[in-house]
Amino acid sequence: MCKITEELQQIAAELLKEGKVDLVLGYTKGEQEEQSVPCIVTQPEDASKLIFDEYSEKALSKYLLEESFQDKKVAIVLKGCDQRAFKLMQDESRLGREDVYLIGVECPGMKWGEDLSPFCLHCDYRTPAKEDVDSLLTGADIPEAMQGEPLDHEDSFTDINRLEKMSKEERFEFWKRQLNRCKRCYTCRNACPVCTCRVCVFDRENPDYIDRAKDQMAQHQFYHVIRAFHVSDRCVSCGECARVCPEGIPLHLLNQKLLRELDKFYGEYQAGIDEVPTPLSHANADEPDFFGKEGKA
Amino acid sequence: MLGYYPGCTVRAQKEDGFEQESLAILAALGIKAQELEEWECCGAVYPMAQDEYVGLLASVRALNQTEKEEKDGLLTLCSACYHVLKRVNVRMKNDEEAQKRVGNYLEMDYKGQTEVYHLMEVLRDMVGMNSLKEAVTEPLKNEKIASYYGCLFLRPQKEINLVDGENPQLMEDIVRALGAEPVTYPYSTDCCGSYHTCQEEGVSRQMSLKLVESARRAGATQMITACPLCKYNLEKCQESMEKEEKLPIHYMTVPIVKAMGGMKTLERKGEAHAYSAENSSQSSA
Amino acid sequence: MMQDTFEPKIIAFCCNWCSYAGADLAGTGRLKYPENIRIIRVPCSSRVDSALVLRAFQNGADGVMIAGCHPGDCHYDTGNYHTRKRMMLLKSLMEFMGLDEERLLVKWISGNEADRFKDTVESFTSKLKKMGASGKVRDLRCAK
Amino acid sequence: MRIPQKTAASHQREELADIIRKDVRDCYQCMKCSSGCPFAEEMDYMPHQMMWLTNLGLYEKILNSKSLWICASCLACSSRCPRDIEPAKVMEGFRAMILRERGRTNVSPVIPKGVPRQAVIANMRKFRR
Amino acid sequence: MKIGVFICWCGSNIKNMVDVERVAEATGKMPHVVYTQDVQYLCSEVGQSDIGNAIDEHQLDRVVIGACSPRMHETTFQQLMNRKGLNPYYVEIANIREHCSWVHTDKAKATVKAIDLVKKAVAKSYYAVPLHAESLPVNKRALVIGGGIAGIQAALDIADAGYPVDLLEKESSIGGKMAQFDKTFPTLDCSACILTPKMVEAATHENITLHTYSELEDVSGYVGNFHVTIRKRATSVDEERCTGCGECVTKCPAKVDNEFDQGHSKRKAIYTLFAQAVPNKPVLDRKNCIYFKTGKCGVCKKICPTDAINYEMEDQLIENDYGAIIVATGFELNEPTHLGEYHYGHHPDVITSLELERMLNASGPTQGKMYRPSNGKEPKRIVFIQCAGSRDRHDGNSYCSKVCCLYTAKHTILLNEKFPDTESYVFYIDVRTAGKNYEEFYERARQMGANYLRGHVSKVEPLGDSDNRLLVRGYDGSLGEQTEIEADLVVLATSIEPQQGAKKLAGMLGISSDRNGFYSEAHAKLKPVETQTQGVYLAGVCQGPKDIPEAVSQASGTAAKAIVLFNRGQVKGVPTTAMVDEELCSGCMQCKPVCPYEAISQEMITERAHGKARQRPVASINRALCQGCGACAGLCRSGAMDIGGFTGRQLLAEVDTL
Repeated sequence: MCKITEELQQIAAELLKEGKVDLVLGYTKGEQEEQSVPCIVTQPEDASKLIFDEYSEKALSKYLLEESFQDKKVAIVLKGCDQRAFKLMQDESRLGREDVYLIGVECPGMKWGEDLSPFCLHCDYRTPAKEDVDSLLTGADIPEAMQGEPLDHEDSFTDINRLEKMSKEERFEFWKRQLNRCKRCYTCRNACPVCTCRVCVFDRENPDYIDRAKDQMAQHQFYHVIRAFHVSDRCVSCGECARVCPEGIPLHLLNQKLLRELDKFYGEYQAGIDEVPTPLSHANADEPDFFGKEGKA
Repeated sequence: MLGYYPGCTVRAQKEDGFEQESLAILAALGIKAQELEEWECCGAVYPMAQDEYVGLLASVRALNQTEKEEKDGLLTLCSACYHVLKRVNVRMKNDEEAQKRVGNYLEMDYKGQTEVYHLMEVLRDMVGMNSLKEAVTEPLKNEKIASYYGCLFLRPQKEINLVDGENPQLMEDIVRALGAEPVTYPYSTDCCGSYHTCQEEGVSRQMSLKLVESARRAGATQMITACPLCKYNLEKCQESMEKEEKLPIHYMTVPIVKAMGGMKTLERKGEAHAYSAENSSQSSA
Repeated sequence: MMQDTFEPKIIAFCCNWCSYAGADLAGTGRLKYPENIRIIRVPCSSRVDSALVLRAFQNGADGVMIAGCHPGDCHYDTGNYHTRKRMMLLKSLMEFMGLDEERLLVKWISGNEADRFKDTVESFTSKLKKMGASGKVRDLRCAK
Repeated sequence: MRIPQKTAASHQREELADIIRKDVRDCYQCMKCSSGCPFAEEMDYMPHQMMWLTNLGLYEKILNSKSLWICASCLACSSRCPRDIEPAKVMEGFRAMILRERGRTNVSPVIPKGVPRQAVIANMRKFRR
Repeated sequence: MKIGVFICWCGSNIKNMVDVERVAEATGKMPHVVYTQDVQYLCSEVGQSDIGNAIDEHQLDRVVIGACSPRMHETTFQQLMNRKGLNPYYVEIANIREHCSWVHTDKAKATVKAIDLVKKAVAKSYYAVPLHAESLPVNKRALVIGGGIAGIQAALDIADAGYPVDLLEKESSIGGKMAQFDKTFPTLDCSACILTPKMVEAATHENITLHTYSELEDVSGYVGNFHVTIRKRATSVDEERCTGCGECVTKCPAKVDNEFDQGHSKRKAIYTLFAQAVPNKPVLDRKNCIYFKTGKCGVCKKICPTDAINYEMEDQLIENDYGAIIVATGFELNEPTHLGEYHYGHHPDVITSLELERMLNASGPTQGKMYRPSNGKEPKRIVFIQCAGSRDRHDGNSYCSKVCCLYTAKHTILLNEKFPDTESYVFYIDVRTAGKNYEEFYERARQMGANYLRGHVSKVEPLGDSDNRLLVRGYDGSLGEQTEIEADLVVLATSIEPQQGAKKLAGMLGISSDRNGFYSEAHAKLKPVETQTQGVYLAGVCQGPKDIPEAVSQASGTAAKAIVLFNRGQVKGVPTTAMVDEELCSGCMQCKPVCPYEAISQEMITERAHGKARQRPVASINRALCQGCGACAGLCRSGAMDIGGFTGRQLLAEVDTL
């Protein structure tokens, strides 16, 4: 058992025993060896179920918005990206800091199939800042690829570069192949820790932006463009959206592409680390004008 | 240890003593400078055309060489070398296009890291006016000295950044430190006629004469400069005068050497400095 | 053959204070431009969101134009700064997805630039004529 | 003077702009350049007139002027120009145009003995490419 | 829902290019459309009554008009709706004239387009919501920031209209820059003679409260309802007790440079700004006071007959509510030390125009005598340099300071009158005399002997002679020659600049500055005294260089704006503001920084869910501030934010019809 898991179980047991929290939200081993799943522990003796490993990918912070977590004192296990999401929810008044006990964990990098997730290779915020959490557990076994400087965006999301080099028609065909598999099951939206609207715009009947019954390319395009937009500057780069897609659509490339553009033209911004407002919530005269005389319009 | 860039003018006019005196003054004041292992002519003119890069190459080589030799900066005496080296350096610091073009051509990555110094700058910033004053053994009590900088040291002020280009006081401060009286005179920041001395001799003679007359009217007993060409022009315009009518024109080092007790004294002091430096470096090793 | 008869459909969102007024002035000055454009009045170009633009394409628009005040002239001070930021992103995303981003035109047209309005409509129309009909984002639900 | 039918061609104006990267149109003729030019007495066109000829596109007059070669780039004008046009740079631009086109100027450099080397080199570089 | 569609011919303007009957017919088939009609002139009496009758007859509740641009007649039709008891936002206009009949040449295509446009308007009207403008009461009290001539004028005008005004001044006396001047152009009135009565009037006016030695600390609120905190700095002199006898000033042993005289005289540490200061009570400058520096002295306290000196006095914070704020903070003069070629700061005989102004002033440091600061002798030859730091992109301000040409002409006239044997030379770039009687004034200056030389001076340098005179090196464009003058005194026409604290104040008031730091008016031509922030107005040089009459008329303009606001008694917002669907809003407040009017704030609402009452945040719109741009709605992810008259649903309906 690794050091973090050991300490985690200890803390969870103590918190529950002392009645400091009603429940602990963390991970436990799934049915398969290479799978960890969210788990809620309410009794000190169950604390031994909790683990943290390189398969603990699910962003837990979003559960806090659910009705069953309201009016309860919750302890939650957060790795870097998840803590960013928590911070953003806090900044966006979606939840308060008071009733939540944050157990920050050092993230060893999550698996992405056989390999390490490109998000993790690019991440320079694996571990939440000490002052942002109530307990911080470190000592993860860091794989070699995760040691040293994180990769540049260009080097971690190489698919974006590849796509950019294609012709327009090739790109269109690529996305057509990808998006046509979309069933609009909304798993990506549901998993995303920054998709935190009270009522999602796609669940509204009027205006009917999307017809759930229609399985059609334009509908997919609409959904994915707007989703990417809503996430863009607020993305905490956890990689959940692409990981949960049952069809394996690389839809994270869309918001990562937007992030790259935002960084390029308006300076780097990391949601959940840098202060709000996020880049799309402000604009000023000094920013580049693409649509003036010389613009690409 | 500073790198030292003699430049062709100063080297060619060795018999003037400017170089020898300058290095002796610095050595006596504890400043060490060593000639670069390799250097070539700076080009003498800063290329003003914004789309030309060839003119930058020679200077960049010297600046880069200074860094390679791990010197603390590059010392130069000649006005033209100082002007060109300093401006090329500023350009290399700020112009990305120049960095790219010159870098590709010379196969080096130079971005203006080296600092360029002139003798007067070293006296002000490394020695200090108080130390200079302390080193004066024979104050020049009866001298009224007019300082003439020459355009190359003054403009463009933003790039050269040596003195206030319209109201310079550095050489005046040195004159004060030597116990002499600085003279203020009109036209002191005007041009002496520069290289027109080759082409339109009359033009430069007339302009230099205006300067000399102005200084004389203001009561100067001598004029000093750090520019070989200015010195040449200021002297040349008085060629036809009787000896007693002439206003003596000196390199700025001449009164300094005199006030510090002459070359012999300076050389002795310099050796003492070198000896103590060697000793201290041995003891620390 | 097709190109000669093809009439593109253009939906234009025009800011009430500049471009809409510019279009009015083009009318007052009896300038002539192709009939393909349909103008929707918005208080400010920043009122337009990506969903509206996409919906227009879904709905069969061959071109969408968003016209606002010149940067620095916004009636509301900063609206067009938001527009250019948001629309730059939308255009790069469209480009990235292989959609015809050039079918989305963002243009600054002031209230006295009737000529600029006319020129813009003319050149955009002829460009779209050359490009042909847009099929990539069309929503069959909306087919009439 | 009658303004000729053809003033400087746009490619010539562009060439100048490329070399100097300054907009001479900004000149409002305050004459500060001419008031402080130490060479003014020797010039056929004053520096501010050179700027004006530039604006009017009368490049021929400039290229044939004496002033172009009298200017020694002392930068007194450039350092004081309230419009940041840097007249010395504009003059240098015209000299560069001549040198680039012909590789040399009509002036043959004189090199007397005993002149400091910096003057010799500067003089050569002004008249020869 | 019953919709009536009316298509206007506009005489032949529409009818010639659009088949209006076909348009009416086509739109008549749309759902909810119960009545259609084409009319020759809808905007005419007849047209209006046609619509009115149709509304009555068919019980229409929405009206769609196909006519000229809504920018033309929208209000006409909205008023008609009002008269008919319908909400004005139930009328929708399709622009089939400017956007259709006038710009097209093919009648068939134009008719198709017109049908589209009217259908679009009908679709939009399906989703129309009734809108009302919010109105809020106005606090009928004005704050004027800055007690110079502009501020005094604005305060007097508002006070005369019967409304209370607070006049804020950071110095110890009102009067501003004008109090430092000797005479005023073009009439040569004595500046003090015309200013002092106004100062006294302001101080004694029953509706004006003076806050001198005070600065703005904080502003919140909005038009009609500003809440302001003023910091009144400690004067160390009890205003109530002090009689202004001046004993303390006479006996104070600490002498410092007098800023009011530009350093050409000394004042005491306890002092009044100038002889006619209002209020005429001294203040103690603690930085220079010996008691405050060493703890010893206390002469003023000992000598004061009314025991008014209070060393323990502290800054006071005064809070007040105002309906309107007038900004009249004036300007500063650039100190031209950065223009090295003019030797200012290196030679005492190079002075600024304001220094000369003080010298010429009979109550100034020399009692109106001219002297050379270097040796006290009377100058015989004076050189004026214009645009010293103005119109200078290289090392100054790129704009024209506007008043220098005239005050320099004034200086030469005064010099020639008072000291006939002095010579004046003026080096200029252009002489600008746009203003009533200004050209004549310039003429007079020349006639009286001033020598104007067209050319900018390149250098002023000491001659090095025994008299310590100066060599001015210029150019005379008329002679085409370099022209040098040996001068006794050189006067620089320095540049007018915004106050140092202008940016900070702008931040507090939510107004913007232009690239030069002057405050920006709301519209360069039509709203020259208003700002982007409603209820905040601009008077005087803080908005840009101007002369006294301009500053005074602008001040009266701001007063009129404030009086209009107070008379109306309430502020009416625009009806088409943003609105929040609280059901959808999660209170994320991403919209807040987008709003240019700071109209969005967070509010807690209570809602019952799962049997419990819970508080949750939502965005809330201040409808008095919101101008309805919709930048917030364009950003809102959930669609909770919308704009009245341009709701997401309405725009979507328009898109969908096309």
